[in-house]
Amino acid sequence: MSLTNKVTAEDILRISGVDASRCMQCGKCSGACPNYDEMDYHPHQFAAMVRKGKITELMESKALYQCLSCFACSQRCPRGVEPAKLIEAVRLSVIRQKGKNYMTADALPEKLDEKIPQQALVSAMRKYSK
Amino acid sequence: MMKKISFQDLPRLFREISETQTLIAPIEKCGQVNFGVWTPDSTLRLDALKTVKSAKGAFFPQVEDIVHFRMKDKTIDIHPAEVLTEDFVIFGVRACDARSFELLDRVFLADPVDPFYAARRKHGTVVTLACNQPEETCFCTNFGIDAADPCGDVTAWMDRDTLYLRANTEKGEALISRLENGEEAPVEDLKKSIGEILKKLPLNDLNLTGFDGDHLMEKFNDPKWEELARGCLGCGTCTFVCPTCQCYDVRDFDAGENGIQRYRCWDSCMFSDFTLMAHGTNRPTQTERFRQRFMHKLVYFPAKNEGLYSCVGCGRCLEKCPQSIHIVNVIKSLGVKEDD
Amino acid sequence: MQEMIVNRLRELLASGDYAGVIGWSKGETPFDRTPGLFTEKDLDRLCYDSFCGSNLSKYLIANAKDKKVIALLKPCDCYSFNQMCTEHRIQRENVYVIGVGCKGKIDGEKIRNGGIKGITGVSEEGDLLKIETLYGEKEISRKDVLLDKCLSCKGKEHKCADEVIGESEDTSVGNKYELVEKLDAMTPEERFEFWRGELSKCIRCNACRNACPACSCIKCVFDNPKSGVENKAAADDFEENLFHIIRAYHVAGRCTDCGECSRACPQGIPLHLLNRKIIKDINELYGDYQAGEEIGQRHPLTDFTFEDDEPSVVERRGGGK
Amino acid sequence: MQKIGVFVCWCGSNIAATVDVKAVAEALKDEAGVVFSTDYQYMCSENGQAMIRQAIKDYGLTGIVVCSCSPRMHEATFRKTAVSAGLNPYMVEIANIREQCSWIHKDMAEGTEKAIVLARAAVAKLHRNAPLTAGTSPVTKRALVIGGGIAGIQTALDVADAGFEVDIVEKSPTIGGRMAQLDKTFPTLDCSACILTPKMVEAAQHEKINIISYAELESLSGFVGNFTATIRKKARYIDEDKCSGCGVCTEKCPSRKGLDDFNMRLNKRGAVYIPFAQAIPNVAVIDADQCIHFRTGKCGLCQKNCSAGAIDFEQKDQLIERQYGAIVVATGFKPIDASQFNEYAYNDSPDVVTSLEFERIMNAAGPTKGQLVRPSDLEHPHEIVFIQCVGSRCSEDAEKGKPYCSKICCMYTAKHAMLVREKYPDVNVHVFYIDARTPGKNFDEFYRRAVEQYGVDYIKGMVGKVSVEGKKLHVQGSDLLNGEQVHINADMVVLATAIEPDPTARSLGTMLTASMDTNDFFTEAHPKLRPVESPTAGVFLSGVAQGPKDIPETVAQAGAAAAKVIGLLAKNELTCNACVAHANEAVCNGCSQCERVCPYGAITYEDREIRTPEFRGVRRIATVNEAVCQGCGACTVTCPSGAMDLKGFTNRQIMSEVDAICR
Amino acid sequence: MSVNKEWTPNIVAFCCNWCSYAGADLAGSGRMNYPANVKIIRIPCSCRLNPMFVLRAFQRGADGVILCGCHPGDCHYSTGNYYARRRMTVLFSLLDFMGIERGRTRVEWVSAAEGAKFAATMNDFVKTVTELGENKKLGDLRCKK
Repeated sequence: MSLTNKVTAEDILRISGVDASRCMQCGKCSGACPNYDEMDYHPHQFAAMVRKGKITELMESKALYQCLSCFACSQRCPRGVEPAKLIEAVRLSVIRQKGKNYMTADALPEKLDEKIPQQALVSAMRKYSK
Repeated sequence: MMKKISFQDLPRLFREISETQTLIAPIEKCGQVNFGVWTPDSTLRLDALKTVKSAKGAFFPQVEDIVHFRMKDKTIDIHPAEVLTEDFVIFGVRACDARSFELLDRVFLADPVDPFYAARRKHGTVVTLACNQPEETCFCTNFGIDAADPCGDVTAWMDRDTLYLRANTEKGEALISRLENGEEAPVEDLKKSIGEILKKLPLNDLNLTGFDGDHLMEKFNDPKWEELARGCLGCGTCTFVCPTCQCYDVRDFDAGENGIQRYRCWDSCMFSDFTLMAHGTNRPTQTERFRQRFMHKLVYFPAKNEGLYSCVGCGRCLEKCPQSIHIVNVIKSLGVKEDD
Repeated sequence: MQEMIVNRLRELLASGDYAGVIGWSKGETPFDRTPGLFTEKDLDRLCYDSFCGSNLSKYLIANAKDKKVIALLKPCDCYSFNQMCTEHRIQRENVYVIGVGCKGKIDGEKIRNGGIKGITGVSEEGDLLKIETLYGEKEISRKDVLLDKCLSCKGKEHKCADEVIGESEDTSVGNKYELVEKLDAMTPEERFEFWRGELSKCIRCNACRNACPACSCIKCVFDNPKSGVENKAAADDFEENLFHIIRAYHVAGRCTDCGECSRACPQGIPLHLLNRKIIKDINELYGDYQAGEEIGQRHPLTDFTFEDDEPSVVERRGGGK
Repeated sequence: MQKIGVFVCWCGSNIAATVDVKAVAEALKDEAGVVFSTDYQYMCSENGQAMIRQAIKDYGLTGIVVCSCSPRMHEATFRKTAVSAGLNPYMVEIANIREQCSWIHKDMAEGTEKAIVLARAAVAKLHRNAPLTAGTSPVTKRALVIGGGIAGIQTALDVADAGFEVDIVEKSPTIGGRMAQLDKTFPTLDCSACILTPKMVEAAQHEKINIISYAELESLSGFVGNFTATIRKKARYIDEDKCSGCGVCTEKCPSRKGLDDFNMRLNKRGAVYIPFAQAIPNVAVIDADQCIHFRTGKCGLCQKNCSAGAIDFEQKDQLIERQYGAIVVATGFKPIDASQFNEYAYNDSPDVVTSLEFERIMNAAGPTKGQLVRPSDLEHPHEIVFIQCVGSRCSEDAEKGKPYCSKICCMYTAKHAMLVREKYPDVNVHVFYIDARTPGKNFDEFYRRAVEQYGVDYIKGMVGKVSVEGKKLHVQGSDLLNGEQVHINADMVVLATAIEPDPTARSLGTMLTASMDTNDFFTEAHPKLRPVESPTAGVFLSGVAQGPKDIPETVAQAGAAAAKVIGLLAKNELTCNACVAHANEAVCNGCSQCERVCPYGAITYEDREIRTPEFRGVRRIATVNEAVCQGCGACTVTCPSGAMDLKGFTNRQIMSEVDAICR
Repeated sequence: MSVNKEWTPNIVAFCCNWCSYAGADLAGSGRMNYPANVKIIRIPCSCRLNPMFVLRAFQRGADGVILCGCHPGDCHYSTGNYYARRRMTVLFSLLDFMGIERGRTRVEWVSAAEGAKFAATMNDFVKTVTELGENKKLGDLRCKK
């Protein structure tokens, strides 16, 4: 995937309102994550990588679309970092890149899983397809 | 010889006078009329009957430098302030204020003569103005003052659009000799009409019997002082608007590099620090201070000055006292009652 | 109302519990109302009418020290009374406060300044004042000659009365900060000129200070030779400014806005505007505060919050150019 | 008129390079009152000081101005010099012509001109100086220690050993505090009770120590050296003098509903109880809320069975008023409420316990007699998960938890893990941690032993969720080092809950006017240099009341606080600050404004007989307690009449400086 | 000594003993430059500054007056600077109301560690007051040279 615009840590801070530097890498977020095993990058890594400016890697990650936005990580975080918002900010950065369509109705059946709430799919469609 | 000038031409006359000497006249500033130096931009208010402060400031200013000291290394330079050497005119003085100058003369020109006051009296020309519309607070008649025909170097009358002037002294003559001659008749009419009003003034018949040196202790010990003084705030309004109050204090101001300036300023016997001495004050209560003021005006002064009261009945204290306590209350309370 | 007051006073004084009543008596001119302490025998001299504008609360400092007295206080005077009680200048238990009804008091000076001269008598007929003068009869609307302080009336409630006699009316008109705001909107030069003009009239008679219930110091710094700033007359413009700035500052937070300073000033200087500016600042910066609202208040300058504005707020706020 | 000497210091070239010191000395000769003026290379040197002393004698100087470095540097030096020459120390003024002149200006003319102005200002001020004598106040030679834990006990013992009376006020029925609840202590693993109880006994038997248990400070007034405390001794319904601590009453009591606070409410106890076997005083106490007699008026079994006749149902709270010279705050801590962290299922399962509860479970004197069993079914656990940092290290704005590190959890968790593994090698122990913080003597070695020797499974990462699944607790956490999520079916979960100051600390702080931080820990007077003193004079800090610390640190700090207390009580009187506020009674209005702004409560009012020329009689006058006044001057500005002035910085002194500077 | 040079303002800086005076000392030890026309008066706490002193300084020829104290929350006496803050706000506003230039008065919190801030503050204040020019409105003619 080629990115038309370079996204920086500041952009993520601006979009999410979350200061990743407050993270102390305790891992409670990842400990709480219900979809941990599906993700290539885990919530605590989002915080660490945003801080290091490795946004491109995150934007290209699978984890972006594995995150259920259940907010367990945000709820548990003792330092108010709210990884879910970080992930969402990275996702939005991807969406804000021009000319990409990430989810089509055709791809939907293979994603169907009885554990995934319908609502998540619906909102994902709304966000990631054009 | 009567002279006259139309109101229209008055500014011209004022300009002429002010070219050679300082001209002091009733001037309105921020809603109040006081005697001040006239300039062509001033708002002249000859119609104002009573200035807030009396005219005495022209001869006895509220603040006046008397001497300067300056430390130089470890020696002291002394420079007495200079007395006035230039002529000035004070215009529009009313009969009461004009009389007050005579009273002040008795204090400042008596031995030892006050050089600052004497110089001002010498160089000042007083132009008085008859009172066309005396007010309810006026009681000058009680002191033998004729508001229809005041004294001074020049006496002036305002009639509709013309000012009539009569020189009473050489100084006065010098000031108005160049003016056009005027008629006597309108002035006589004015005097008559003013006289009529003066007769109707509510405070005309104050009974001053007993206010003299002979009854000094009787007045001094009168128990009514306490109640009379109860409302007195101890401010100096009455004394500072009064044309006859003449007390002053001497103070130093340390202006640092510029040395020490010794000046005198009006003092008020109403103030708690009046005649304060090292041991404290000899009139610790407001009642005593209050009594001092009126005893001075109505008893001590006449006792030493052939019965001349140190009050000219201008009525400023009646108008200005924040609590309406004044000399008329005192005269009526302590004096002989009509029916006694 | 006067009759009701006098009758009630007769009753109270008959008990023998009180040394007298602080009230007003009539004087020589139609406007003269002189404060005094009245006992049972001279109650007939006591007067209460539309000319009793002066604030008598300050007399209680001297007159209720070691004896009990009755005081006649108008609604606005009550604030001063409470403030002085807060400052322990008056012992509350020594004063029986009769709140007297007030529908605005008349300013004699305003009648005179309106060009009515030689006044020998005044009578009230509803909202109309009939004025007898040496030069004939005149009429003037009562509303036009109310004391300035009545135009910023604080309301008809007596904040400290033990009992109330008579009806009161709120006579406030418009925004009491109007003049302050007008000055605020001027350039500093204009403001400076305004105050120079006004303060240059000052004759340092101390009427403002001595009439002020907040200026109740036993010895004022300006009278105290040991203070280093004692000063009897303004020998320089600066001293006129100094006296009035410091006076306003010393009563800051304690001034109830009773208006006695301006009422007492023989030169008509609007001194209350200085105090009112401070009141406005305090209300805006530290929350609404009315000095003398109740006894025992802690005034804003003896208080703080951690979040107070920095003094530089002065540079940012308000009008001005 | 003063006779003033001016001494201009070169400070080598520090001043002389940019200030013409000779010109300064010369210019000052012309100042009014200056009778001697000179310059010297180093005024602070012995020679320089000798020169000053000589000049004071030769010229009969009444005051000196030293133009030198900052008064913060050498004011004290020159004051001593003046004193040795017979001058009052407050007749010395320093003109700071180094830090505030020579060092900031490069131009010699400019620097010299400014130095002259600064010197003149000092001379002008000195003209107004008056000799000041610092007041003194007597010291009551008794200390009050609030809190009877190890911190309070240690402070009390040290102070008492120095020969001063000490009262310990303890709010619970026994002293001992948190340490008494512990099983073993790290890193030595010695028995907590074995080292604590001898100290408790020592305190109880010390002739200088008076233990007031089951009591709280009710009110406090006064100031350093002269506090008056009112202590409320709560009714325990037992006559302490008669009770022998035999324990018969506790056995006979039919009520069994009370929860045992000492055992972290893990078990029930009777309405009359002795907290633990070694309690001091070893006296029973009746819990009136549980007692059948108090609820129904019946029962009274304890009374019937007490051979000493110590039961007194009529007993009332007792107020004790006593004077103290010093107060030590040793109020300690409590673990935070774990129920707010329900992601760890604390509310859902009795098998999720806090560390202090676990401590009781492991303790031989605890509810399980030291047997490691699950609280739910009293079965032996096989998998135990410890979770670190529960409620510690949360962000300031977090809804729950504390922003600080509780400091002791890493070590006691290692201790617990080790103890479990030693006693029960069959039990698997997992520790979820963020960082293992082990600074301290033998601490890291201790932690490493847990890992290496005892095979404790340390997992770097946090637990995200604990859920109850049947009899098991499903623990889900992350293993950050291995990049995986860990799932453990545990039998027990132990939460290393954060510690927080005892809830009574806040109100105590207000009572003592001792400042506290946002977490309710008492603030020290200086974080580095005065760590055991509160900013409020005479109030000292001991133990966790000041901040999280372990036992050795607590004991060390307790000793340090004791040393400070001894230093204070050893004095017969205290020298007060000489630059204190003073109200001129001749002009004081008694208006109370100054009282309102005084941060120390140093101003009171009294009706005083006044005799001035204007006034004779009694007036309300402000009075400054010179022992309490610290000389800030807040009162002086709030005083409209100028009655309140600050000695050493009077209105006129400061105005003289202003005049001299502006002229 | 004062040769003919262009006008420079006379500045009085009141510094609290514990923070700002030490901050000024630190500026000195750090050899940080600020104009010589700034003269410091040591007061125990910013709350010791009486408005009278401010006016006195203007009377006697100061062109600017600045108060420096501990940062709010850091007061050696715990609350002094909070009172000072209110007092000076009210005073400055009143002076402004009387038409005195706002820039002539200032309050700045300078800690003992902020030597650089002290110097910078003084430089800035001198600049502001220099732009305002001589203090004509609040001076006393008798004290003018």
